[in-house]
Amino acid sequence: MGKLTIGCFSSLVGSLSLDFAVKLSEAAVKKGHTVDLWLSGNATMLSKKGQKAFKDYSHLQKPIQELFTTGSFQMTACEACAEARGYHKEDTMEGCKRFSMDWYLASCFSADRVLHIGGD
Amino acid sequence: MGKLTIGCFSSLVGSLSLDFAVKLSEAAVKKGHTVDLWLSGNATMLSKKGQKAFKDYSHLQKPIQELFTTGSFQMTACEACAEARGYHKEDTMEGCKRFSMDWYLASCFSADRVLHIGGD
Amino acid sequence: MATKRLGFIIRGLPYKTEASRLAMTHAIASQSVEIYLEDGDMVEPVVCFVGDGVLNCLKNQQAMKHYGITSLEQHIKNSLLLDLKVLICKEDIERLGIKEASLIMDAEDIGGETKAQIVPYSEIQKEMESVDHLLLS
Amino acid sequence: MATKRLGFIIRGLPYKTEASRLAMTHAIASQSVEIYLEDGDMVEPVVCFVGDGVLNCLKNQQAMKHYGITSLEQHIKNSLLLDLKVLICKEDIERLGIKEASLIMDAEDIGGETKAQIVPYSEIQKEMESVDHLLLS
Amino acid sequence: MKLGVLMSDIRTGSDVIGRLTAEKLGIIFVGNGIYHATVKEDGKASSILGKSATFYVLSEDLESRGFSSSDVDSRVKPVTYSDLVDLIFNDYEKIVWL
Amino acid sequence: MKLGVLMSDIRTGSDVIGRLTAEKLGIIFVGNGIYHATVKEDGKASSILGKSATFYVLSEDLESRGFSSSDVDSRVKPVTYSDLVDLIFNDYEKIVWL
Repeated sequence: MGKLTIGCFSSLVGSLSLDFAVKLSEAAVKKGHTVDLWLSGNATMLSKKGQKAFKDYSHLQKPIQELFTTGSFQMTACEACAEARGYHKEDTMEGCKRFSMDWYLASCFSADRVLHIGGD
Repeated sequence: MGKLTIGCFSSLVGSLSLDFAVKLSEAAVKKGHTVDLWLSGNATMLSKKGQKAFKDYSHLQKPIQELFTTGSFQMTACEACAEARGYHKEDTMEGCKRFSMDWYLASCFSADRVLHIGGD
Repeated sequence: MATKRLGFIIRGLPYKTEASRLAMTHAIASQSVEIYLEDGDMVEPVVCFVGDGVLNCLKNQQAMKHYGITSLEQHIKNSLLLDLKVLICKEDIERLGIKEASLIMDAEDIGGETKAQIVPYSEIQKEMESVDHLLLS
Repeated sequence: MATKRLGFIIRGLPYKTEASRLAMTHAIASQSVEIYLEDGDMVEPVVCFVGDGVLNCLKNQQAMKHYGITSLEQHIKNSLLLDLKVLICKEDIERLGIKEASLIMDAEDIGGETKAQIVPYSEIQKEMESVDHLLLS
Repeated sequence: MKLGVLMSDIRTGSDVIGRLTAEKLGIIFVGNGIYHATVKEDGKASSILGKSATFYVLSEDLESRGFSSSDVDSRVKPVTYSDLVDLIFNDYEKIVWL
Repeated sequence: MKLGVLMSDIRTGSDVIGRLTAEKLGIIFVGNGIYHATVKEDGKASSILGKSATFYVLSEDLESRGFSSSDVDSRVKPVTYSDLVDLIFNDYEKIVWL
């Protein structure tokens, strides 16, 4: 079993890249792998708590909460990227960590595979 | 003097489309026009209060607050788009309104010019 | 008493950005715009799909099943149900090798009577000239 | 004790998405990564500009003056100051008609000693093969 | 119609511009559109500049990306945000963003 | 190297793919990349399919956009998210997103 680090920089809703990252994480965890999901840039939107479910918008809070319960998944948001968007510590979804960008590099250090989704 | 309605759907930070919309609004108001700025989709990020200024990220809160004081500028965020992203009424920047999408169409109705920035 | 016509011109693909989705939801929102307008004033949207945007009009989009989000198919049907004018560019569906049978042409299954129309680009250009404002995305 | 090499391959333009900016800030963050690693372990980034990405490397970017944000120019200089390896694809600057004099080749003005290198694509391909992980954006 | 097109990208949108016709057409390069006015790929200027239109480029976006007026194709006129407001209200009736 | 490329767009990225070489190359169409596997523009299949590589397409993204396996070019194999995890861990060492 291996470790997959996914870095996602894409905005929530619409681009579906974050949906892709979450679904890939689910599939990997299901097969016994561990996953680190790093949210940077506009992807920090996913770390905001209190997202309301509508049928016209992706709603990823639920699958992420389920992933947290497996113990094989961690999600961390870039602290500066979050603050720049007005997401403070108290705005953060339960279970989601916040660190500076070096956290992502450290996660890559020990990863077997890295998937960097860099665009918007 | 005319009325310009700008609809912006692009995400905050990075794409610079919101920066463009704000700078165009400033220039239009300076010349005596009035401007309605409609924020939909990821552009509702701009309506979040408490955005922290860093040199690596656009910081539009200040110019917008100044635009509000002119009385010739209003900014409204799409309520559903905001809620889907976890931005509730109490998260909204002072002076920014929230309505459903029909508000934008009504603003277009009475506008002399419409600029719809539709992408991300 | 005035009617302002808004041309929603959709050139983007259905699921990479929200652009086409939001164009559709805004066009549909014309149904409730009266609350902001004087009596008798109206907003009339027309929706045109051009370029890669015609790929929004394919049938059998299973976005709800896989990603839990309303498909563009559903939005196009909803707008036909509300009798919005929906135009699809003929040259673009031919260029992309799409057959009419693969396109959402009506909303009969939900009780709609209005049909989408496949028209040459020149017709869409005429629409663009006749509307009051252009909203391209 | 191990060193993992990360290849940041930048193919996007400087200011439409944050992609190239974030690639640079993450590469620079390698300077503080030790706090998360065992003694002697290291992360060594290499930054390669390819395709339209070479346009990140133009001098005189006045993004701070006009938009109040750090330019990519400043980030490239900062990474040279930290002695990161920075490669710029020769074929792409030739294709886009960019002269070496227009490119950020050093960070001497802020005390940097390392220089950027203009190299054929084949060199960048070799870098891509030798790094442990590829981070393309 | 009198149509102003704000062109914000270099790699997409040319297909749309190619087909657009208008009695009076203005193309204003903004954001990453400014490369159409400044970069000669394989020695050739952007094909958009061959269109029958009046061309402008937003100075602020030009300079943010490391170019100056002297790098701009002679068919394109640099304008400021202030000029752009006048173009929108005085010269064109409809405006689109590409 | 053994390189897996996740291709997520139809209008950009072909320049990067065109130059990539690898002992073992896999191209997996995801998101809007699935049009490479399904649409014949002007009667021609995507030029990417002419590359010496193994091709996959993500079924979920195919079906979300209104296509099914029967619409897919014969050179491309539909895979699920679960298959994709195995490809990433077993078949390729480096993965990039385009």
